[in-house]
Amino acid sequence: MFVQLLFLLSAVLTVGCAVAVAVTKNIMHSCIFLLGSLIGIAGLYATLGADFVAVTQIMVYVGGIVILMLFAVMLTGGKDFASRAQNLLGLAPTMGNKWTYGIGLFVGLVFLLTNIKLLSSIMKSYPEKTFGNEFPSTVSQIGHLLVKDHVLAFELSSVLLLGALVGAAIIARPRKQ
Amino acid sequence: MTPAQFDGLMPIVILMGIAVLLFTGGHFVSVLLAPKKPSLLKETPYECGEQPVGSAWSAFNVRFYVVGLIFIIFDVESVLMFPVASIFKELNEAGEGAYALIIFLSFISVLIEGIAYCWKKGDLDWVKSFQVSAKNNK
Amino acid sequence: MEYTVGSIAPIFLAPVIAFVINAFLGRKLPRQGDWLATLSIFVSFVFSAKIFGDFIFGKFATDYFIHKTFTWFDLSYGATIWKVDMGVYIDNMAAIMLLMVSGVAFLIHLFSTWYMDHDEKHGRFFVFLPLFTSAMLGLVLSDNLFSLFIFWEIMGFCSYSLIGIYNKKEKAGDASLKAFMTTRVGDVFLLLGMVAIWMVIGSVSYVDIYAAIAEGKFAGQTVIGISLATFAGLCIFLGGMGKSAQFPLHVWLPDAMMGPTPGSALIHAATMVAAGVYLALRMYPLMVLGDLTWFIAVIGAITAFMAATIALVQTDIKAVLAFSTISQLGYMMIGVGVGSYNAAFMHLITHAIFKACLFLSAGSIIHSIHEQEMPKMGGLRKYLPYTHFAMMCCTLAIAGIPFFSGFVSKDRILGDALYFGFMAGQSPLMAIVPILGFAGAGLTAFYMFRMMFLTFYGENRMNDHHHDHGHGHGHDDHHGHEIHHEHLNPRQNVPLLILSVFTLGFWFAGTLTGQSFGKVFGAKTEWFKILVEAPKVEKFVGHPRETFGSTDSKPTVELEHAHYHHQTGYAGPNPDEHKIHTAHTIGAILSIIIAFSGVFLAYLMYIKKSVKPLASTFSGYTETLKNKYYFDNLYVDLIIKKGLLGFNKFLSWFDMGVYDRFAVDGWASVNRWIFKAAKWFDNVIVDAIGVDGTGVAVNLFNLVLRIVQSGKIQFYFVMLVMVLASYIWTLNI
Amino acid sequence: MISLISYLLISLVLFIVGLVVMISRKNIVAILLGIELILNAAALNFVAYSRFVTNNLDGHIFSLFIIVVAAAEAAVGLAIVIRFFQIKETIHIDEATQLRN
Amino acid sequence: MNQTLVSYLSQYEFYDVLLGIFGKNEGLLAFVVYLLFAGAVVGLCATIGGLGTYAERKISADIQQRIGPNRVGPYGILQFLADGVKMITKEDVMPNTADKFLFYLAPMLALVGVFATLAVLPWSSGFMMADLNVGIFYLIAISSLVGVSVFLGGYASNSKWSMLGGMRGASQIISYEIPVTISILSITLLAGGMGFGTILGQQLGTPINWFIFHNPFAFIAFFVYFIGALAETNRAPFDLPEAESELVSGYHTEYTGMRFGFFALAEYIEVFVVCGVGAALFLGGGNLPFNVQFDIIPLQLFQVVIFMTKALLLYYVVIWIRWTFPRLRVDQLMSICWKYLTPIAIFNLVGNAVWVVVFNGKSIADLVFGGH
Repeated sequence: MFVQLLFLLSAVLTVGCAVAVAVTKNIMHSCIFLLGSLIGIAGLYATLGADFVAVTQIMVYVGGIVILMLFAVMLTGGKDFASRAQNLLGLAPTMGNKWTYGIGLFVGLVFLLTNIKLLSSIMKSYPEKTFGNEFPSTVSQIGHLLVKDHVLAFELSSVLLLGALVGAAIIARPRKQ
Repeated sequence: MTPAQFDGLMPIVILMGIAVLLFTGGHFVSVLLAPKKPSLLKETPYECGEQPVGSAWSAFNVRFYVVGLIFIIFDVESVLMFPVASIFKELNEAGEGAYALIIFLSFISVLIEGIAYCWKKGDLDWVKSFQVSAKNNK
Repeated sequence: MEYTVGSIAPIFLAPVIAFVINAFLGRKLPRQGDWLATLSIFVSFVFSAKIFGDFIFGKFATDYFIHKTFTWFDLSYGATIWKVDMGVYIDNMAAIMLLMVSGVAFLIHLFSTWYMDHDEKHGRFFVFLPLFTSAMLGLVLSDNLFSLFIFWEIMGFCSYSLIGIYNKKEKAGDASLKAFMTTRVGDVFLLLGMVAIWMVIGSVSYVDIYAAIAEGKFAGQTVIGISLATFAGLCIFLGGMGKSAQFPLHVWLPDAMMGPTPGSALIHAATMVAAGVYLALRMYPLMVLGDLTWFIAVIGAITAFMAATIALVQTDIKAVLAFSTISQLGYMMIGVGVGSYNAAFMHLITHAIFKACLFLSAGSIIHSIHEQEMPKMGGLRKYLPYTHFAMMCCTLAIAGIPFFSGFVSKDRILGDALYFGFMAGQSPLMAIVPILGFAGAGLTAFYMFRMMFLTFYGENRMNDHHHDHGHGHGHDDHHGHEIHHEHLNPRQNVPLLILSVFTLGFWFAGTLTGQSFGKVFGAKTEWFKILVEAPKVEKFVGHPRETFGSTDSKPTVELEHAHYHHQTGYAGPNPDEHKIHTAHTIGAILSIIIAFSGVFLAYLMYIKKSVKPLASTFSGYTETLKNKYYFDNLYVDLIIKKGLLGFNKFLSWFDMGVYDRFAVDGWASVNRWIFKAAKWFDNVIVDAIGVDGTGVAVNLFNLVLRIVQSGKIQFYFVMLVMVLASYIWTLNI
Repeated sequence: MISLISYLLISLVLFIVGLVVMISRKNIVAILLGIELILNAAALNFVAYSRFVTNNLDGHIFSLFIIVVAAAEAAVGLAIVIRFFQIKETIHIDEATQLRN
Repeated sequence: MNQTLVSYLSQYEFYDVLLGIFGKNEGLLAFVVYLLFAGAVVGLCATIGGLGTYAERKISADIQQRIGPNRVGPYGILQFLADGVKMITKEDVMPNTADKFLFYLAPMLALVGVFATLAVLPWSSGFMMADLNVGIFYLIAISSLVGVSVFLGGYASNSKWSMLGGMRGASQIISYEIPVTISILSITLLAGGMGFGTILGQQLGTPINWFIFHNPFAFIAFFVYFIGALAETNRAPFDLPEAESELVSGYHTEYTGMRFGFFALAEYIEVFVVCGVGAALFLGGGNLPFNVQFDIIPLQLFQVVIFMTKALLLYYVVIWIRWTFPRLRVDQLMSICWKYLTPIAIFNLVGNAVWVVVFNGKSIADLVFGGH
């Protein structure tokens, strides 16, 4: 019962905040709605029994990516913010207009139809399974998978992150003239 | 987890709900009780009595971003280390301690490499990069 | 035989290790780690030689293969199989290829240690060369299209890096970009073809594809209205066209000569460009099923001939070799197309050897005299005797002189082409395949000997020109007259001499002449014919998989003689046996005559000087050739929105191209008349009528391009989703 | 009540919203937000499949690595945005049409 | 999920009685139990937070040889209630240029983030609301909401002081999260799990079994954790985001009334939570110092008392530090985090990993006294 409730709550939070991301005019608000959506997804992970992934989601996205995005908005805000601040009700110049939204919705619709087609064909070949009754702790299993089956990906991800760190630091570093 | 075991997640939701309720409730009470006498001076951001010039929402120093950047990389690396650390003891007891140690240390060594790089390049020096960027802004 | 992965893996891993060490520590090693790279390739060579020995000298049956797989990822659900296996697949063809690649690569590495000495890019060169070699070996070892594609892209990257290795030169950067982008066109198609196959049979493993063909899984499957086999085969062949520099996508290869010569020898002559042919050979059953062989043959023929004509007028020694490479790759494609499976593969091998040797010789010359323009050479024979010897052997081979390897392989291809064009009941239009093929063969003999004569014979012209260099290697302070007599240098000449030994035909044919008499090796005399044959797809149905770590212990069976057959490559009596025999006999005689007449003409022009070089006679046409049929201009102009001019030139080429096979045979008067007619046609018809119409067309095309190439990333998103959606809807997944 | 299809539908909605954001917004940071939504939709699918179909944890690993890659992507992407802003003084996506200069 | 409050209580008979009252509806009963317990915990924490403000003033007064609040109630102990009433009845002022939505949202996020951490706080071996498998990891993760709220508080005010404070606060919080996380990683490695139950189960008995005394690296890790936690909660000497002498009051300069109160409440509760976590991870939490074979509710309450004592002692140290050490400069702040704490934390982690492998997971005490 609680699972269903949690699922509903998370689903509403996820989808509602995602839609808000799309329609909000203020980029800062968009970021915050993204935060809500990501927390909702963490809730969905929790309903799937994926506790570690759920917490990772919160840890990386809420603690990291969203803050990074907020920083980036602040660092790039100047001009666009100034114009937005003077015209609180009007559309911010960079947030799109009815044409771009029209194109976006059209493409979204195309994708939706395509996906419904795909989903219907996939669903035909899947027998619906019910919830398994036992779902043991994921952490130790994930740990074993990381050091056994996926050890290469595990090690390489550290290299990837190092590369991202070095690359982004080089790009973002204040330059000497 | 059986469906019933998901109930263990209940306190998290309840506590979050309490937080939201407490906030809105407290806010409501304050709306009821608190006086409401707005004036222009009150609604002006406090800048030590001076008239604020322009908005505070302007471009900031890139320094903050670099800190955030280093943070997120370390954050993600520590996230990946958590499950391995959790089973480290277990692996050691199963006789695979050396293997686990090698895996773990090689992962950490890349982390150390990252911090060494940033250290060497001065990304960890707040003042130095302020000076550099001050020159940059001229 | 008991094979484990352990005896195969070093072939691929040794160069990878060398690459990693050189990439990170190369600067600290003595000689920047070139010895390490060379050593690693030698390790590969030793292991390859073991496999080659086991496969070739009778331990295994003709159709024996080692196949070990592990599942990389598996998205199967229900009865639908969607997975990618990775693994190793070695059959006779792969074994031969492995030995060739590792052997040639080893010799080229050895040569490079001499050639790149004291070069500023020495270290970087020896980072990419082992990486490239490992990728090529990996490509040969791989058992599926997916890993093939990975290695394919790594090779593309190495090629890009090596072409642009002198990154201070702007031309080098442009050339590397051009090579990367042009091959990318093909790669996209390759990926598309791969996905199409994967969608249908759920695997991209060779054996699964063969089995699916045998089981008829491709029957009735269509993509956008054409049969799936045709679609996938075409896409995969287009990928091969990009890599193997076939006709519309050949433009990158000549520019690729900006890189160091040994790099060109390995990548752009011996191995990487042959990967396209190798792919076509691997996918041969699919090509047959998709009825694409005629297309391959025609593309090959056009390439072979067109490149040969362009090579006629090039003055840069590396450019001549580059175009001759394109031309020879065209022959291989003809071979694939006309069903001459093992001859195509044999030509791949022989060409790799003699063209590597030619490039190395050219490198030897360039490094000795710091000059690569042939008009400024001449008379080098007495300075560079060993190089001359090696280069002469190779030239004889490529020209198709009997007893040399090129004759053996090319003659078979041409014989089959003759059969294909005139006797196999194909459309009469297919006659252009043998016609262009033979014409190209004559041209090959002519331009190769032109190169030899201009370079090594006649008087030394170097002192005449020493003012205007511009093609030097960066260090052009000592110039021209300072060449010393060549001494036998183990790193400079020995690779050349070793390679030149293998330009003899009997290594490959087993007979001295390449025909059925004069056998050298006894019963196994025609080992190439026996061992290399088109995959028999039926064999692969229900073939059990072996795990990656398992020991391979299939029973070894005695060698049996395979029959040499057309189109299908399956064993069994061929009703057309005698026709083929006739075609081969005619082909042999014709090609001998044509080759010798080409050589003779070159001799007349450049040694005796009794015939004036045709360049002066057909100045307009020569101009076209010198501009390589304006292909570069065409592409450049189309892209940078000046398409009209390029399109016009393209049309003019189109008109003239029909006739120019007469250009060399001395049919001067006829040709001149036709040429004039063509010119008239070009001027009057095209300019007056064609310009308006084509102008509009080109403008329209430009308009589309301008929209598509806007650089607006959101438009790309839209396109991406639309293409994805259309793919899903048309494939009706 | 909760089955695979419900998760798939949520992830579909997320994906489409992300797509719409990516296409209709002109602010580069907003486009990155859209990309995050899309990545999350994919990761959610992985976990849902691993719960309902494959019954092992490979899907979890996949989504972990998706999160890792998303972090790296956000870091580098935002760094590029910041550098772009320093050069062009705007983060309007249509200004970013050239690879050079 | 090892154990929850409900699963713990269900071993007692009175739970079955309760279940009967609720018509065998386990979910509903669990909800009620959790709700009651959560309410109690929140009330307790709010009291602790309120008393924290009082204690802070009183202790600072002690240190500065003043008297401190002494008017409201005995020894002024009801001062916090008076403060609370003041906050509720104070006029709620918002700058007219502020971002209203975020201005409302920021304190709420702080409150949500801090309250959610209470769900896994181990009051005793039985009285934890949820002993999640990912307990401590979850705690770190969800408390990062506070960082967002600090940033948003600063941003939404649209005042320069607030903005600077918010930026500083957010970057300080995220920076110090790294050494804290890595120190906690060390403990995870020693305990072989992230759940508080697992971690506490390893520290049973006498203080010699606490993780702080497990090995030298863990000992250092405790101090790294504690310093990092101070900075993460914006406590002095790391209180740069609200440095009065520089930034007026930092990110909550523009906040008044109830919303300021919530910020303050969240901050004080968070300090208590990090102290509690420190006590649980390193100092044996609520474990009894002796072995008992039976388990009754009063014993659990005794555990709660032990836990509270440890946590409040740490709390006292936090306040003590505040009034003893001068504030750091921004550059010192960053270099302490990245150049000292993080390398030391990584060193500790490596040391702990090597220790586990070399000594087969035994602590110093085990090695000396031959335990386990």
